[in-house]
Amino acid sequence: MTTATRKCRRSIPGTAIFDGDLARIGYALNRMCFSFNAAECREAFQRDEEAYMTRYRLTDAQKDAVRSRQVLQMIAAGGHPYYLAKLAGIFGLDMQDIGAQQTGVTKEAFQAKLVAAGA
Amino acid sequence: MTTATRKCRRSIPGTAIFDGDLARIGYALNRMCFSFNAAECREAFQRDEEAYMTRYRLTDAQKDAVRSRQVLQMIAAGGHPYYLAKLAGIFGLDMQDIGAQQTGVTKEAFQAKLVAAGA
Amino acid sequence: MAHIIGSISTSHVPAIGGALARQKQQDPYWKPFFDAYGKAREWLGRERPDVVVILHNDHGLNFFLDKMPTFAVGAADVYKNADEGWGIPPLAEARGCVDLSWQIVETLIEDEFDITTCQEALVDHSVSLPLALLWPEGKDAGAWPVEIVPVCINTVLAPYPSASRCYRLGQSLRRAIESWDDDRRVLIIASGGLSHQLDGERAGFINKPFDLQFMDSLVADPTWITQYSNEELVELTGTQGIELLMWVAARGVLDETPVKQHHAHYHVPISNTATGLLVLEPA
Amino acid sequence: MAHIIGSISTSHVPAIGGALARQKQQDPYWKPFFDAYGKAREWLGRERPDVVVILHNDHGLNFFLDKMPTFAVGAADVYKNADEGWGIPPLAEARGCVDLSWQIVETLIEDEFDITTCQEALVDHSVSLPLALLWPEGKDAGAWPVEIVPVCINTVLAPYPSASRCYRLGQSLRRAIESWDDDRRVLIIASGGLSHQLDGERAGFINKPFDLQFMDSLVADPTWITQYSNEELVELTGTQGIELLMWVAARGVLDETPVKQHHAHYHVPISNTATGLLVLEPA
Ligand SMILES: [Fe+3]
Ligand SMILES: [Fe+3]
Repeated sequence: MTTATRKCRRSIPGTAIFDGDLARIGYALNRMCFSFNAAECREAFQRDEEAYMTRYRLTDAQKDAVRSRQVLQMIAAGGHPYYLAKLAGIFGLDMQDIGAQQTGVTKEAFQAKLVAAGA
Repeated sequence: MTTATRKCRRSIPGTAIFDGDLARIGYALNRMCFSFNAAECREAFQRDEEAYMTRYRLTDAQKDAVRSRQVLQMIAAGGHPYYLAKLAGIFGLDMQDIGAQQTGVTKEAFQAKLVAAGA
Repeated sequence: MAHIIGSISTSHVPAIGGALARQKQQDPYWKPFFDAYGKAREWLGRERPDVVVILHNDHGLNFFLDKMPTFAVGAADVYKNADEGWGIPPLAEARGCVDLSWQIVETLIEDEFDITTCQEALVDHSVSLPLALLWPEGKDAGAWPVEIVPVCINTVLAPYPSASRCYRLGQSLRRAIESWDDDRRVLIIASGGLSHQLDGERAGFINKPFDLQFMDSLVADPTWITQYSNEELVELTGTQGIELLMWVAARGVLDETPVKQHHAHYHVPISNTATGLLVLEPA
Repeated sequence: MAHIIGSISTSHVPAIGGALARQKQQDPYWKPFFDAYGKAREWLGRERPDVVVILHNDHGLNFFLDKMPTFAVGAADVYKNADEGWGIPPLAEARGCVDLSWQIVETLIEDEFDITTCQEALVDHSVSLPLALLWPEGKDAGAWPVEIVPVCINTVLAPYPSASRCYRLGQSLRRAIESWDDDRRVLIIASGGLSHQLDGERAGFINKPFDLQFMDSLVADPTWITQYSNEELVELTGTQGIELLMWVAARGVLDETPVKQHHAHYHVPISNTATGLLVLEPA
C-alpha cells in the first residue's frame, strides 16, 4: 500500500494505532458504528444487519468481520475501538467479553489478569 | 455586556468583525440561514416564515430583523454575512442590492462606486 | 482576574455510568473506586469553584472522522449529555460559561493554537462522569453547581498532539483564565487515562509502575512525560492510555507554580482500565 | 520526492458560478475577467500538474459554527460540490489525493499545527470555481484532470489565524509535499480575496492600491504582509478581504525559493469584489 513508506513506524506487539492507514480503509465501518449512538439506528441494524451494512456501503471484508462477531477482524478492517464499542454493545458484549475474545482466553481468565495487574 | 472588557478592540467605521460577541448573540439566526443550503428548507421558510423562524428559535430581535428585510438590522442581531447571503438569495436580493441597501444609495450608484474603485 | 483553585485529574470509564445508574457505589467491586472521591469532594466543599475548565476526549459522540479536531473548545450555553450507544440514561446537562469560553478561544488563537470552536456540542461520559463523581448531589438534583468550558483533545485519530504541545496548551489556558476580567473561582479537571487498552491482542494491558511514576512526576517534575513520543506512550500505557494527555494539559495550566498534592489514589481495575485520581493545588 | 511546479492565486466570487452557468464569458462585464485566465491555462498545459493542494475558505457549506476549525485538511476520496443556497447547479466533484492528504496531516501535526482532519467534506465555490477557471474543458466534461487536497482556513469566525501563522502553515505544507515519496507534480492554488466587504455601512469597500502592493510583495518580499494584524488587514481590505490569507499560505509553500512572476492580473469589480490572479513559479 501507499502509506507504508510515509514513515518508519514503531511496531508495538498486539497493538494497531488507528492512524491514516486504518482510517482510510475503515471509514464506512466506523461511520456505521457512529450511527449507533441513536437507538433507532441500533434497532434498524438489528432488524436487518445485511441491509444496514449495505446502506452504509461496508466493504466485503467489513461485512464479513461484522458477521463473524470477531473484534480482531473488525480492527483489521479498519474499525476504531471507540466506534466498535457501540457495535459490541448491540451484540451484548461488554469490555471483558471483548478483551477475552481478542486475547483468546475465558472471560474469567481475562478478568483475573486485570486484577493481577493491580497487585 | 460581558466581553467588552476582554480586549480593547480596534474600531473600523461601518464594519463589524464577526467575533465571539456577535457569534454569541447570532447563533440561532445563523443556524437557520445555514439550513438554507437545502432547497427544501428554503421552500419551508418561504411557505411559512414565522413558523420556520420559531422552529429555529430566533430571538425577537432576529425575527424583527428578518421581517424587515434590512441587512444592517440582521447584522446587528448577530447575522454573519456568509450565512445571511443565503437568506438574501431567498429574498431575491443580489450582492449589489444588499450593498445599496446597507449604504443607503441606489443599486446604480452602488455599482458605479464599485467601478470607480477599479479606475 | 479569575483565580485557579487547582486541578482534579481523574479516569473515566463508561462502566462507571452503568454503576451509578444501578447504584452500585457500595458494591465490593466499586467501593474502593467511589470512596476515593470523598477527599476530593471535601476539598471542593472548601474551595467552592464556580467554573470548571474540563480537559477531556470525545469517544465518538460529538465528533466523527468527517471533522476530527486536534483541539476543540466549547462555546455553548449548554452541553447536553447523550446516549453513546449503550442506552445508559444521560446525566444532567451542564451550563456553559460562555464568557470564559470566548476568552479562551481568543487567547489560544493568539498563542497560535489552531483550535476548533464549538458553539454547540454534546458531551460524553468523559465530561458527565467527573461531574457526577465530584458532585453526586448535583447528579441527583439534575443540575451541576458549576458552569463548564469543555476543551477536547483528540485521542481518536493518530497523530495526536504531542505531550509537549498539550502541556503548552495548558499554559495558554492559564494565561486565558488569569487574564479573564472576572473574580470567579476556576477548577481544572482532566478526564482520561490511566493505562488501558481495549483493542488488539494486547487488550487488557495495564502498566501500574508507569502510571504511578507518571502521577508522582506531575507534582515535582511536570514535564517529565514530554520526553516520550506518543508512540512510546501508547507502548507504555496502551492504545487508550494515551488519554493521559488530558492530565498533561491540566498540569500545564498550573505550570510553574509550585504545587501541593492534596490527594492521590490509584486503583486497578475498573472494567479494563487503571484508574487514577489526583488533586493538586497551588502550594 | 514530489515536485512543486508553482502556485496560482485567484479570487473567487459566487457570481462567477452564475456567469459560467449562463455562459457569459464573452459578455463585456465578464470578458476581461475570464480572458485573464488564458495565460494561466497555457502555463498549466506546459507544466501538467497531477495534484492540486488548494488553500481555500468555506462560506457556510461544509462548516458551521458548531464546529469551526482554524485549519482543516481534507482526507476524502472525493469532494462533492453542492448548492450553497442559491440553486446554482453544482460543478463536477473532485477526486481526492488521499495519500498526499495523510502525508500532510502527519507533517502538519508534527510541526505543531492543530488541524482538523476531514475524511468527508463538501467543497463550495472556493474550490469549484478555481478548477472551472483553470480547466474549463474539465468543467464541460464533468471531470477534473487533477486530484486535490483541500486545506481550509477559517475566515468566518474571528479570531482568524494570523498572516504569519498562515505563512508558516504553507512552509509546513512544503515540507509535507517534498517529503512525499511520489513523483507526481503538485500545483498550489490559493482561492480568496482580494479586497472586498459585503456587510455593513462600509459595504462595497475596495482598496486597489493595497491589493496591488500586496500582489507585488508576494514576488520579492513575501513576509511583508505579516507586519499587519488581522484587524488591520480587515481595515485595509474589508471584512472578506481577509481571505487574502489563502495567498499568504500559498506563498509560504514556495517559501525561500526565489520565485518568478509568470502572470499577474487585477480587475475591479466582479460583483462586489476586487479580483486578482497571480501565477508564480520557482525562478
Ligand atoms: Fe476514555
Ligand atoms: Fe469568498
